[in-house]
Amino acid sequence: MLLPWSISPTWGAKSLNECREILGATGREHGGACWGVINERWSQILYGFYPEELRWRPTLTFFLLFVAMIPILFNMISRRMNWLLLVLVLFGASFAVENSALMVVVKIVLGLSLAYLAYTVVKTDRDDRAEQIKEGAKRLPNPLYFTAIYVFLMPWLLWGGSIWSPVAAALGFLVGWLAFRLLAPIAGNLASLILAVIAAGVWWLLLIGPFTGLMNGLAPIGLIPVESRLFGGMLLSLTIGVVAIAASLPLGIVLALGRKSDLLIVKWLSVGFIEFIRGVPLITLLFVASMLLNIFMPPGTDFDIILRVIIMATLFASAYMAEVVRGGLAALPTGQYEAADALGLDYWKAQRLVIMPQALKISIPGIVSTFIGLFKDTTLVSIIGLLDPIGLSSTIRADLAWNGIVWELYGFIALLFFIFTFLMSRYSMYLERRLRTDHS
Amino acid sequence: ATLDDVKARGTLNCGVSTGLPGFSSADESGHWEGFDVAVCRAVAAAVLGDPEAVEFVPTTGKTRFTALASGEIDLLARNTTWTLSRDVDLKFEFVGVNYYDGQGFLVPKELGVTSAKELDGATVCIQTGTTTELNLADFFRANNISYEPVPIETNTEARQQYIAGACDAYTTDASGLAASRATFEDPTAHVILPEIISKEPLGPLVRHGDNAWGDIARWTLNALIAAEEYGITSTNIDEMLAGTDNPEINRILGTEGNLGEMLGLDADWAVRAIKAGGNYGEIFAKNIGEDTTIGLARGLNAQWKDGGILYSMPFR
Amino acid sequence: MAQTQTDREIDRSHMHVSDQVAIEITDMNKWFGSFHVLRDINLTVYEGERIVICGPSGSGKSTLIRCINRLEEHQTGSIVVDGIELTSDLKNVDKVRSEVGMVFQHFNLFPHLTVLENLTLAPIWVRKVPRKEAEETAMHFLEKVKIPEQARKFPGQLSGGQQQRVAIARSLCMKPRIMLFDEPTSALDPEMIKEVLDTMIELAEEGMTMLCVTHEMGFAEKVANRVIFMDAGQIVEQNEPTEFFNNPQSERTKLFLSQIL
Amino acid sequence: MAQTQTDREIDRSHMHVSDQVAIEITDMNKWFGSFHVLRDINLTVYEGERIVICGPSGSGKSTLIRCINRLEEHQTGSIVVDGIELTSDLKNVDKVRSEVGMVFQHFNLFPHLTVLENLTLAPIWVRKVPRKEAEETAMHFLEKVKIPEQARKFPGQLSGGQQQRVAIARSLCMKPRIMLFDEPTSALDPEMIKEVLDTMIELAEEGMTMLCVTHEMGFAEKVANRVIFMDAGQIVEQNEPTEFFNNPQSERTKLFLSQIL
Amino acid sequence: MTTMTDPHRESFRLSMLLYDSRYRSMTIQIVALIGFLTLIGWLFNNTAQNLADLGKEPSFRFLGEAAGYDINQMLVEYNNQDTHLRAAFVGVLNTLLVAVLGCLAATIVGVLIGVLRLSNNWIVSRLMTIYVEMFRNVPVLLWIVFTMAVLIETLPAPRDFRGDDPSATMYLWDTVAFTNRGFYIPEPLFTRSLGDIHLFGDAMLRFNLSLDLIAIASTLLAGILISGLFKKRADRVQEATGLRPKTWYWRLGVVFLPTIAVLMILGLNWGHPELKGFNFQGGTYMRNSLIALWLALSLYTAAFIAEIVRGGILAISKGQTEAAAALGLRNRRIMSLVILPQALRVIIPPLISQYLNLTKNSSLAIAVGYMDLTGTLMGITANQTGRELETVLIGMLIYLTISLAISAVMNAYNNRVKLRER
Ligand SMILES: Nc1ncnc2c1ncn2[C@@H]1O[C@H](COP(=O)(O)OP(=O)(O)OP(=O)(O)O)[C@@H](O)[C@H]1O
Ligand SMILES: Nc1ncnc2c1ncn2[C@@H]1O[C@H](COP(=O)(O)OP(=O)(O)OP(=O)(O)O)[C@@H](O)[C@H]1O
Ligand SMILES: [Mg+2]
Ligand SMILES: [Mg+2]
Repeated sequence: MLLPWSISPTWGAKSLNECREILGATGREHGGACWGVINERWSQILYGFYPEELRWRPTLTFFLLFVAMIPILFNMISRRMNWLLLVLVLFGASFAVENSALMVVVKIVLGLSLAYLAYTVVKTDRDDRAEQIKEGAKRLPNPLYFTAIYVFLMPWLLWGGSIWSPVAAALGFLVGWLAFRLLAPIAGNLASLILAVIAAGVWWLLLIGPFTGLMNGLAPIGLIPVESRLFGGMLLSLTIGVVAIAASLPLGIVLALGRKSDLLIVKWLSVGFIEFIRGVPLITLLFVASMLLNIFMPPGTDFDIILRVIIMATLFASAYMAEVVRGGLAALPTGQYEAADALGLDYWKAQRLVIMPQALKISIPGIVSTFIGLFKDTTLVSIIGLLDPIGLSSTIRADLAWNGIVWELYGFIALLFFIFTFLMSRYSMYLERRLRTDHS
Repeated sequence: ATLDDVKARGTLNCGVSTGLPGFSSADESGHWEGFDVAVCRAVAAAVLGDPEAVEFVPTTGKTRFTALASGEIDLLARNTTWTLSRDVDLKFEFVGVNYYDGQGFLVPKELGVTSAKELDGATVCIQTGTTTELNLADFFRANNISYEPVPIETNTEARQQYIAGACDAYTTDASGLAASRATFEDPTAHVILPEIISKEPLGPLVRHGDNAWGDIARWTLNALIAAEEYGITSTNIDEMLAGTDNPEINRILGTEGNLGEMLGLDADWAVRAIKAGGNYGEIFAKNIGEDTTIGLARGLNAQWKDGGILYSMPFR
Repeated sequence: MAQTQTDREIDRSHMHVSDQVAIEITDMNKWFGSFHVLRDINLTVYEGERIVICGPSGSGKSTLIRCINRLEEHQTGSIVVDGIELTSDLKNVDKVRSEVGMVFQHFNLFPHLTVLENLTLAPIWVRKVPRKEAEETAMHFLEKVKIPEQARKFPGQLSGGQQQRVAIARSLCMKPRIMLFDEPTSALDPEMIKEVLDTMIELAEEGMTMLCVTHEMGFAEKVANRVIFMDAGQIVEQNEPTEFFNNPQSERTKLFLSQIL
Repeated sequence: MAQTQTDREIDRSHMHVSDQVAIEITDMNKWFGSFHVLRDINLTVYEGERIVICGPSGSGKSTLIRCINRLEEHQTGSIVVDGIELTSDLKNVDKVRSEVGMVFQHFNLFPHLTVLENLTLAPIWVRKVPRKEAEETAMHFLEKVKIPEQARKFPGQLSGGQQQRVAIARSLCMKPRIMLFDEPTSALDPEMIKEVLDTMIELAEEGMTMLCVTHEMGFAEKVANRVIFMDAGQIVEQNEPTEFFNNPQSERTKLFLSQIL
Repeated sequence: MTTMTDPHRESFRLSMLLYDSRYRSMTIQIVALIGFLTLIGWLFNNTAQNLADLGKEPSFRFLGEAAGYDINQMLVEYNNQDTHLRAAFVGVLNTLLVAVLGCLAATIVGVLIGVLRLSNNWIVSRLMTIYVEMFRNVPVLLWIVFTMAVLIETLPAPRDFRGDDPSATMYLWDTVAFTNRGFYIPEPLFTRSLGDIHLFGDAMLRFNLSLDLIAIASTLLAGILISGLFKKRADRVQEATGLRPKTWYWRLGVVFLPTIAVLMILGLNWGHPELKGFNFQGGTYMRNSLIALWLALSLYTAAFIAEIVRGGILAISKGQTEAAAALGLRNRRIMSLVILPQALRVIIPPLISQYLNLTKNSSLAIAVGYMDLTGTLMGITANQTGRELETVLIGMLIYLTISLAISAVMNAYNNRVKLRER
């Protein structure tokens, strides 16, 4: 029943009526899908209203996302392979941009480094690795650097605007780190940590404006800005999902540590937050995003709705993330804490160098599941009027040409989600299996 | 002030329906069209000089008021009924009426129903978050008959249920009914019942408290209506700019007087607004008029001179 | 136990105890909740001394040496390590911990780091040694425990004995003046016990101050200056090894020795 | 391994093998998929015999004894236990299983039941013994394995050695005529091995027919009538223990013995 | 415990706030508390100021005003002149209804599928895998709108039942009608009904309780208790003699016979749905929104429950089965005495968190127009009165209460059955 329905020669139709005519002409008045709508609107379901000529940007963003995730997700890939992939993606992307003199140079540079990396990959695979290690052969930088850069690159690529805003935001961390480095010997760790946070805060709140202004004056580099309302479809779901998960990770870690802490107030604040968020449906949080968040902010602030949704989704995800990380922490034997203590590492160093790397690794399957859940839940934003794939499906049906189309759209959207989440869940299962064997 | 914000931003944030055929819908490249959309474009043209300088924010019945109240949008042009409580209690300012509507019922012909009073026991589809559900409750209570409400979020879903026979009747503003009926496979198999159970003056609205901005929106709408009254169309407007012997036209077009300046705009604000999509009549005809698939008659929305109640305040 | 003894003879001349005090524990008491684990502990350890602590399970041996680098907090009395008193002042705790190395029963290596990284972690982050220098030190100690070739492997890829030797090397990399061992061989298969004990004997030969909880009496006889017997949270008896084994004073000690020998 | 030997001397007079056949395995073969685990096994066990099976890992020892109470199905040949042939007839399987007790490497106690409930479960549900009687039997066997005081605890609250002794008692409660042991001590800490072996030696003294997969050669020497050496799915050699250890015939046996002794 | 005695009695220094473990935790906590209070204060301040600017002082008076809208499905009586609060109560009951129905169905389907997935039959286990993957990997909202669309588009409308040659017919001797508005099934009526009692007079929570229902329920309950006594007796006999008497027919009898008798006494007959006017009248009417929501939520959740059940059974190691088999226990007994008691411990906690999820997901009712709490209080009420802050706040608190109640049950159960270890 489903199969004959879906095999239907309506790919080229421009409206539902045209579909009906085509089907009528082949003698199938009833039954028969109208695929014209997918043909015409598939890119909209993927990108929403993102300007067509700029769609290479989100595409590149998500390719790069994959590259940025590699060092975290697949630790069997060598550094060289990872950098090779990155350059490959960039090289491919450089063809999507129209040729200018600058682009030609970029292409040549990328091409050359591609060739060099490919050569070294082949070479290292052939030569004895142990030999190289003994000789102290230079390793490429840790690909996690790119992951860190990506955190700032992604919003810039998606939303565009001056390059100096993400750079300035990143510099805030640098300022904080420098402050910490300089102050730690003088003021001690905890005090300098607080001061570093303050320094970074000062930078972000006060100095970032003048800095970007200045740099924009000096070197106005930037991409065409794209308003977030133009985000839609899968792009919207992915953006909300990825940004919220990434942002919720640090928050979740803090909450998890808070929940495990023996400081009663800190513990109860964390528990209260986590249980509150987990106790209410996401849709109520989205109502808060759409109806209340601006009321909570100082008069005059106006986050756009997508940013508000991302904020609430982040809070939502962080509660779940906290539980995942807590599970990871619980799985670590106490001996690890004791060994770190005995070596003289303080609390934060022990967390950063010993505990978290292990706990997070154990938590990756849980994080992936949280992401899958969140990604699926992003469809709820259609209820507050955002045009995610489901929201778009009703917008498309509001078009006179397609008024009345149901199954084709739902089917297509379901398929898209299925592909994404199925692959991710398979990956997380694979990880779980590997973690199990790793441990025994 | 909103005007400064809009100018600084360079775009007008305009709330529209997520999708209502003829009133607002987006095509595959994300270009918005429709009767409500045209109001946004006219205001954008008047204020910013570019009818394309609009960010359309799709809103649902639920989210529209918060979007406006929170400043996320500058203007809400989404079939919204002007009522006292919305004006006073929700703190909004309706700048006029761009469509005089009333709530009606759509039923399949084969039911043989000729009056809404015969709908005792019927299942009625209704969009939530609107005045319609209150009207509906009032109507059935007043006539002491029962009904089964089926609340639905969007027009497209309501349509789906109605067509499949999951509701006996669909109630919403008559314009919406006509618009929906127009897209049915067989529009003639459905009738709109004669009872119009409410007055639904639909119009654009802005927040309370920024009267200058409200004035701009109000007078842009008036300019569109007046333009039709005085025969200014997007095609002949350039000739008329050369000067006419009707001082009111000249004042509208800014060739006489300083109305634009009073509004805080330049002299040919109205010219741009009219050029954006034509005068009221042109907009109506192009989006929902009888020649479109929606096929609405002017009815109440004809100019007062033609027997309707459309009446622009004088430009003076 | 025969297989755990080595054939080399320890240089007993080093065993002469210096009169510099390394650890001084005075009237120390500790409770877990209402359970009195350690009672009135008085113990002075001189620099270069090698002390073996034994006693039945649950007698508080682990707790005692964990108090010395403040993995546990004592409640009354005082512990002075290398002139620094262990109080709630965190700075003192940090100082003491970087003077005192500790080796656990279950090695507690960091499984996500290579052997080399395990060894350099603390020197780099606590002692602020440049990485290169830290790695050199690490390789030096790895050679000392005879597994330099395992530097790039992960702990999970090593045998238990190798892991324990890495754990010892990791402590040594911090150049501690005192080493604490908490049953370093009890989680090991018999064949591996020997290699770990050999490593420890070598350390002893170099004159490191050592406190070792162990039931390897062969080791005690060979290297200890003093054997301490604990029971029910108290130090019941302490003596020079040959005396201790051949001529135990208290009944409890006799009973205990009869069980384990 | 020295510490696993007991000082008691086994009454060797019992060791005289009766001529009643307890288990008769003839030309038995077994495959896992295409992997031939057991090849042409022929084995006769007489009542009261105590047989130790040893051999390298993966040689099929576990599989062999699991075939005897049909936790695994054999494919060709026959296995007759106590006169009952193991076929796909479920009734026979049930009969055999209630005659044959089995003790596993990992104890496999039921963690949700108390020790006493673990012991009485099968008598009550399989043998239809009244609870009171079942509990009396259970306490009797718990006393035999020297932990009557643990009856009301849950398995998770016991040490490994205690758990294994409970597992032995659980099998005994079914009053089996044959006991199978699959490496009963290999998951235990050295101190606990002794207590479990003691229990097994006691059983042996009472003349129970036993098949035991183990690498405790001290145990084999002390109690076995016969030691069977398996390799690659075949019985390579079997002999009386002293002969087997001092004078192995095949090369493979020699190699194996040189590794483990 | 003894008190702390510090031999040196240092005088208090400011740096001790940070570097003395006794004070440090206090310092951190106080800083955290101050930070938290500042944040809360800041939010409150902003909110107050914004609301003042909008001229909307927070007030809960709207709850007492007439709602003005109708709700199609109400478990307690309600009309559009009742208050918003009453409307919210109707919504809460609808939420609970779909949650309870959903949990029941999801458990049954989920357990079935989870067990079948472990089946040795390749085709069956594969089919179940497909089911699980299909439902897990597509957003629940999509399933809800999809199910609704299926119901609306594939089932006949009531009007198709009309006429001399209707294109649709009722089933089961004209007692059941499946239409795209919902399902009409017979409804139990009692000729000698005992009537209702009215609880809570005129208060917001007032509702009617049917005495018939109470009578039937208490008979059934009594029957179950007596049947429990039979089981106890069987246990005792088994303990004494070792043999277990067969009692299942007794047990069935005491449960059902008295109940049937009570039904007869009350004069049970069935009210059949009949097509009258626009709709079927009589009988029990389950709206398509309820069915769609119920189906979609329970099928979706069932996929997760299936995985939990499967995991729970697999988690009980093969060793347990083998040990039990080696003791001579039969398969059925192994399952009931060894595997299930252990598997349940593993299954129940995640199962209950799935119940939590289902309950929270029921708030998506809004997508199919089912009038639950989100649809009434946070939907129409919020929209008609413009009281977003108040309605969302109340709504969240209600959901939070439900969730916390479920978690409390979970924790209580968990603590009761936790395996004892040392
Ligand atoms: N964190 C703790 N909380 C409560 N009681 C503890 C804690 N740690 C240890 N104990 C108890 O303190 C007593 C002494 O423990 P400790 O580990 O010092 O003994 P031990 O002599 O090292 O024994 P073993 O030889 O078994 O390692 C034991 O009874 C133990 O149960
Ligand atoms: N269920 C099974 N399916 C497939 N192969 C199996 C299965 N069980 C065991 N094997 C294989 O059969 C061979 C014999 O296994 P068995 O467990 O009998 O060896 P063993 O002699 O007991 O070894 P060990 O001393 O390690 O316990 C091994 O190679 C094992 O991998
Ligand atoms: Mg200890
Ligand atoms: Mg085996």
